[in-house]
Amino acid sequence: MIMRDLIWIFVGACLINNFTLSYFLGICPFMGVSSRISTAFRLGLATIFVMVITSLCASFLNAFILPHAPYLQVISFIVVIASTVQFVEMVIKKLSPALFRALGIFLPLITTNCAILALALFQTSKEYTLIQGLAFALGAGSGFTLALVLMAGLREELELSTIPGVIKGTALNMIIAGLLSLAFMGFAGLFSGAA
Amino acid sequence: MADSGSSNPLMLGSQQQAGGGSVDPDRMYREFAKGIWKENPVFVQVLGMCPMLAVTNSAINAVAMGAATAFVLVFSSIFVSLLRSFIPKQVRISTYIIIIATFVTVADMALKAAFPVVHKDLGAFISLIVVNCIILGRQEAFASRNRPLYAVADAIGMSIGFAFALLCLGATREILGSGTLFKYPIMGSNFQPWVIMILPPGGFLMLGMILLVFNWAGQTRAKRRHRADGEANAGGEVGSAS
Amino acid sequence: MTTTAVTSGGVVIQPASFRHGIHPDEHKERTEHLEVERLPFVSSYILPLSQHLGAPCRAVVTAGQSVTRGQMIAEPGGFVSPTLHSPVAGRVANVGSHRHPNGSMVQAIEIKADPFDDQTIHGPAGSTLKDWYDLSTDDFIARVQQSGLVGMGGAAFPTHVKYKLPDGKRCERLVINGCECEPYLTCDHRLMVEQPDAVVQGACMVATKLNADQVVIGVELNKLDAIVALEEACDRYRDQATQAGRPIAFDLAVMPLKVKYPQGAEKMLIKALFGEEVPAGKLPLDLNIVVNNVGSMAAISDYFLRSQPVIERLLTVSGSGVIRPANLLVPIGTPVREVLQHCGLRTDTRQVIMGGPMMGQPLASLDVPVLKGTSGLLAFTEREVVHSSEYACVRCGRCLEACGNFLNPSRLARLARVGRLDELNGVHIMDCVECGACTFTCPSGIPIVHLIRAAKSAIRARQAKERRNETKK
Amino acid sequence: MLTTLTAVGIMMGLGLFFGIGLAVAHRFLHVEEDPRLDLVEENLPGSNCGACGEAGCRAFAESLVSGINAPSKCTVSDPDTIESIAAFLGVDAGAQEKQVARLYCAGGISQARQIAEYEGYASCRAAHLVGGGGKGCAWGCLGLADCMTACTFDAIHMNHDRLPVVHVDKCTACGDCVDACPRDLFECLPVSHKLIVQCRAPLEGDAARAVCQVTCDACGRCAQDAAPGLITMRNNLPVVDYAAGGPALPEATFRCPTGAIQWVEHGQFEHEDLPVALTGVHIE
Amino acid sequence: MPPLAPNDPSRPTVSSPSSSGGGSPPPSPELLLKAGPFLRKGVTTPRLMVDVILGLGPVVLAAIYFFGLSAILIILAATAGAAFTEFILPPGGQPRGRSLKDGSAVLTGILMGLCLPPAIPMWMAFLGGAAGIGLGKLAFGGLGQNLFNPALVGRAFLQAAFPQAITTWSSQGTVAEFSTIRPSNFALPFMQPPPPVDTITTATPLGMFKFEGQAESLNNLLVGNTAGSLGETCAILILICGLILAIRRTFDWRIPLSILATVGIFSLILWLLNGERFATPLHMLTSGGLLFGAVYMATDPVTSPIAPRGTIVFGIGIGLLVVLIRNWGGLPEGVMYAILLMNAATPLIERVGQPRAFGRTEGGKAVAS
Repeated sequence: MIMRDLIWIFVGACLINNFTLSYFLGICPFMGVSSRISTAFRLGLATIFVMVITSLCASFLNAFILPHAPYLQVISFIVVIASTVQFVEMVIKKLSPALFRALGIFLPLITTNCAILALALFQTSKEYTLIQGLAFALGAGSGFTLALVLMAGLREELELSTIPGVIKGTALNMIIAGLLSLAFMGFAGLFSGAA
Repeated sequence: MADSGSSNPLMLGSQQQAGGGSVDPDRMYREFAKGIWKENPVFVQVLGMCPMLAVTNSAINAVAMGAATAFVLVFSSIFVSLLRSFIPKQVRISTYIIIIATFVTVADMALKAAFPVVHKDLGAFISLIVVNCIILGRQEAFASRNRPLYAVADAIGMSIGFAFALLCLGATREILGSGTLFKYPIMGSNFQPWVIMILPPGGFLMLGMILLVFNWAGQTRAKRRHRADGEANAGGEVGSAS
Repeated sequence: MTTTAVTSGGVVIQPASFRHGIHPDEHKERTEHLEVERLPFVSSYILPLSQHLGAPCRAVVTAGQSVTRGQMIAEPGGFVSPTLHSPVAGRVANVGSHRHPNGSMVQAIEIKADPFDDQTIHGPAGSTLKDWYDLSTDDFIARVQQSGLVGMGGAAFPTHVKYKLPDGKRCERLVINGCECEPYLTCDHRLMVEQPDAVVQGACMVATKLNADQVVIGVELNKLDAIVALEEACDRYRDQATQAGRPIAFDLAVMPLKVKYPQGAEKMLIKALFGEEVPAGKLPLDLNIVVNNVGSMAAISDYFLRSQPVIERLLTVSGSGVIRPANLLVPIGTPVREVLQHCGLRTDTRQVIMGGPMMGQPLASLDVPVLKGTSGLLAFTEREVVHSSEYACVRCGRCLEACGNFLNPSRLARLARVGRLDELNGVHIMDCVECGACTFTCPSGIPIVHLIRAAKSAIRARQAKERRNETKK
Repeated sequence: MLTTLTAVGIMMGLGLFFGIGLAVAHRFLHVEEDPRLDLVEENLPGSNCGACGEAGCRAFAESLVSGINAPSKCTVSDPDTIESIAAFLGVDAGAQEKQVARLYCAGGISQARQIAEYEGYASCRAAHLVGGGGKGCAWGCLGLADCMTACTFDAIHMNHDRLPVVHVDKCTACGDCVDACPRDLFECLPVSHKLIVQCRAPLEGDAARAVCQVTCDACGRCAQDAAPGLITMRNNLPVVDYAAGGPALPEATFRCPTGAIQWVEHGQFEHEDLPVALTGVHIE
Repeated sequence: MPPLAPNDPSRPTVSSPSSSGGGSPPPSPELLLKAGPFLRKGVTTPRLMVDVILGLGPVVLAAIYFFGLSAILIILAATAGAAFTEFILPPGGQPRGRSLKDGSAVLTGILMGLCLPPAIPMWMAFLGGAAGIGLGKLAFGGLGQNLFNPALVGRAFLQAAFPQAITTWSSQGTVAEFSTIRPSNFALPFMQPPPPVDTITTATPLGMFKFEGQAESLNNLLVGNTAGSLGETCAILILICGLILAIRRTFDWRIPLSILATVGIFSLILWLLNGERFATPLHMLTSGGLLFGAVYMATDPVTSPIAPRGTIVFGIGIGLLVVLIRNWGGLPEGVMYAILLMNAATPLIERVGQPRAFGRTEGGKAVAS
């Protein structure tokens, strides 16, 4: 039963309520870092990683600190997440320069990504346990990665096309995102009947 | 590198360190006006897309979000501008974020107290103003380098620009998606609402359309100007060669 | 469509082929039954010093000097370079710039024919050549170079270079290419029908000298008479050789092939005959195979048995722009205009192609000479010119199914159009043999192979520049 | 009051904990990197054109910081930027003379003879492969604007004669057009080199004049009129060697019968541009 | 005359220039330089479009037979929407109307119309056609560059915009005569259709199965005697048309085949595991828009992978998603979304679906000799 619950949380965050395509979170990197599939994929992995850390931090804050001062939620989330990620970044840079080159350069970029803070906030408002929170973080991260990689694939394809100058750029990216989001509506209600 | 405020000692030309001297009303106006159209944070700089898309399924939400953002932007700009010579360079971003987060919390509480329904609609997105790139961007690019008065002018201009964009999108989506504007039915009772407009895809598609219209207007203007310029500037800055 | 199976010596053979490829209309019916005729001599001949792949020749004659037919007029400019002989007795008029069929201007020797000469061939002394059997392999190769032979199929690669085997390689299998898969062209067909003995003789000479185990002559099934003629010639040669006390030490066979384009491309031919793939970027020699055209074999036989160097070649003149299409024996260097006028060039000719319709090149001017590698001249009136209107690529995938190299021509063309050279290398653009099958089949009329050629040219230019930079450093 | 204290306490606690943690981490985990690198790179144009000979601006910045290259190697930056980078790094900017791409051909469609009609993909490189593109002169400019497409700086436009006009002020001598031209007609020359031979056809006399009105017919008058040694005839074309001869003067061009050699003060072809929309079309 | 004979006595002599041409030589023709090859197969892209349109003909006729005049109205409205948009917004600076000639806009319109329910207002059909062409095709620069199937983009747009109208299925056959026109077809633009009083509404076979647990008889499914979108009901006809198009090589047969095989196998396994909960494979295959989607929508060459292996991956992906959405999703039908999602994945599939190049290994290295 617990397993099923976790899968539901994962699928929900990944496909049904995809952070990017349904909640519009992380649009900046979604638009900015989706021009190459390889980069997009690495950014996605880094995001999953940061989301897991965030989820842990948020669980920790929710358990020990925020009951005393709920009004400090936003500010303490931000401070703790940013510091932890920066710390992890330093560790990676020291321990594995290769991994740093692959993922690390994205880390500071991700910290100020609204998807991260939103993850912590949603997790808090849905009152997930530590494990549920992790499933949620993994789902949200995978969903973001999926959307990002699909977008990057489509954009690489578009680079070979002659797009009218008026629509080239953000306008077209928005329309592609809209169509992707439209396609993702097919996942609506997935597993809700079974759960 | 003790030279605080400037991120790069090599940065050329663009530096406008306001020393003493009096406030220049012309410049005040320029800083104010640029954010509304010429450097509109949404249409031109393409910033702040998350709230732009997330809360614009109705005009009321759009206005509320615009107001909250404006509040945070103006007050954090004042603080950052006042503190600009005291904040050490290495921790400036963290400091900005803490200042912003403080005002966001205030805005969140105020909205919750005053308009609980709207607050519920906007959900976590009020809190997410913290990571709105427009706000951090203005602190980094403007408030930290200019005197408070200019910073306020800039912040108000940008806020209006942002709110204007939010309203554009929010109003269009509400009219088509529910047949109402500010909850007031304007399309007649028999209107068939386009549900897609209040769904996520509608947000993306509508913003795409608005940007398209914006680009098209800009390009037509550029073309007309180019034509007017005649041979003097031939082969110059036409938007595209398609 | 031709039959899919053929009886050969009473045994039913499933004709071999390669995968993918196309079936263009053959258009061979106008000339395939016409016997070869000789083009009368004309007044002036132009012999570019560079009518082959590799280093240009060096002229050894000067303006005003008189030459005999078959006399060497230019020596090889390096190892990858053949000899050039005068196709006519006459006087050297000029050594200077002349237009090459590919549009560039190159150094060429111009010879005015002597109308009073009897045009006897003055090649190398016949007696020294007659007994080719006793020549050492190296001597044989040197003689082939002296004969001026280049690949007669169209690519014009100096033939002797193929015989100079690097260490560790040997010529186990000698493949003789009688596919002539290009539409319109029938000169190889006529050669195989009229001169099968010369073809077999030449092939056996090469096989003997290179110690081959096997000689395979691949011929497409639309040339049944050629297959029969060659098989008979093989039998005759076996008998003759045995009678002369020099029995052949290799298998000698004619292999019928399914009619398909581009079967004449050597890698496709090897795949069709043996089912083996030549590694990308490598030569057939990598599989210990040497491939030669039937025309080259006849030329070798002509040189060693009749002392005639490569001074003339067979070519097909066809298309709606000529009144009397023909298979002609033309001296190298004859201006294209003279050849076409001999066949009745129509004044409304719009396009003239040197080579076949798939891989040939269009001519900008008729004042260019026939080269050693010229296998055909096609003159098209407006009616026959292809003006396909271009649509967007709809990714229908027909080009993929046409490409014998299993590339993705659609993607190559799209990348080429936006000039993405690095990515083009990633999708193996350099493997493309430019056979044009993709463009033939494209419903959107996209000039795929032209785009690919342009991109390959850009890549080569960039590589050349990088090499220059390397050496500078 | 208690709330305030809690808030202050928590924030201070968090702040102290993470502040100290990060400070310690910074001390022990710091990876050394020249801080000047980013600053220098930020000031480079970021066009990654490769004119400096390095693989992009980042690589060039590295070579600047390590002192391998002089800042002036960057032809794209304006002199002020070069100067400020040099001052920042405490090195000499190096001598830099502005270079500009010059075309070795003046045979546009109204001067050079077209012997056949080209139809198809409108690119010089593609046309060059199809029987030479139908231009009578096998060396001359094909006029299908590959250089214009290649130019990242919008410095090349085609004129009504289908010759590329290089805007001298915009040209950064990055060499993209030199690489793009299938007939190798561009070369980046210092602006002080004003004697430009606008022909690459190694033909002579009537043969030369038959293909193009403005070809060099190798009469050699320019070589006679110039300072001794400045111009030599090589392969039927005048070659200007500024290092070898005396002062270059416009007089050398005065007796040129075809106008193949020109004294170029600024831009090469001062004609009106074709409208941008028309430059990519097929030639009829 | 034996041409290669070495010492022929009748050796040709040099002919003088005047004798070769007979009089003055003809004037040099103005030659055309055009890149080869100089032969073409003759099949053109508009021709392919017409082929598909012809292949749709029987399906259109069946729709008219089953649903009466409404079918004609809706298909016409959708086609008009598509063609009108293509006409007023010509892609890539082409002259107005030229891009209509390739036939793709009309094809999109017809496909779009065929996947709408019979009672939908005509203005919605028009809007769907316009949205499909505008958002799905012209935004990307026109034919050949679109990333999503335009007809399905239009359909998905309508589905999201008017979920009520697009899932109101009126029954067919005995209830409605040919001449019956559903009044809701004539709803004024942007206005709600009148509530369906005089026509009987019903559910599609898939909806019946999903929400009421009733399976339609196979006979009805094959013949097409069920409720549903205009073009999707008659399974047999679609299969025959698809077969003909596949034999004519108008589309890649691998795509529909792999979709149907995947759905068949997957649903067979599920059915064997739990026959109560899951539909039989045949019901799965013949109901809803699966056949229509597999034959006419997924095979759109522009938005499907080009390499043979890629097309199979593409088909399997669609099949899996269809079964997933139909059995576990909130909607009874998922073919449209499955195809759109796989359209989005096409560029990624393209990277792995390339055939092994000649003389190379799978990895693209030259094979060892």
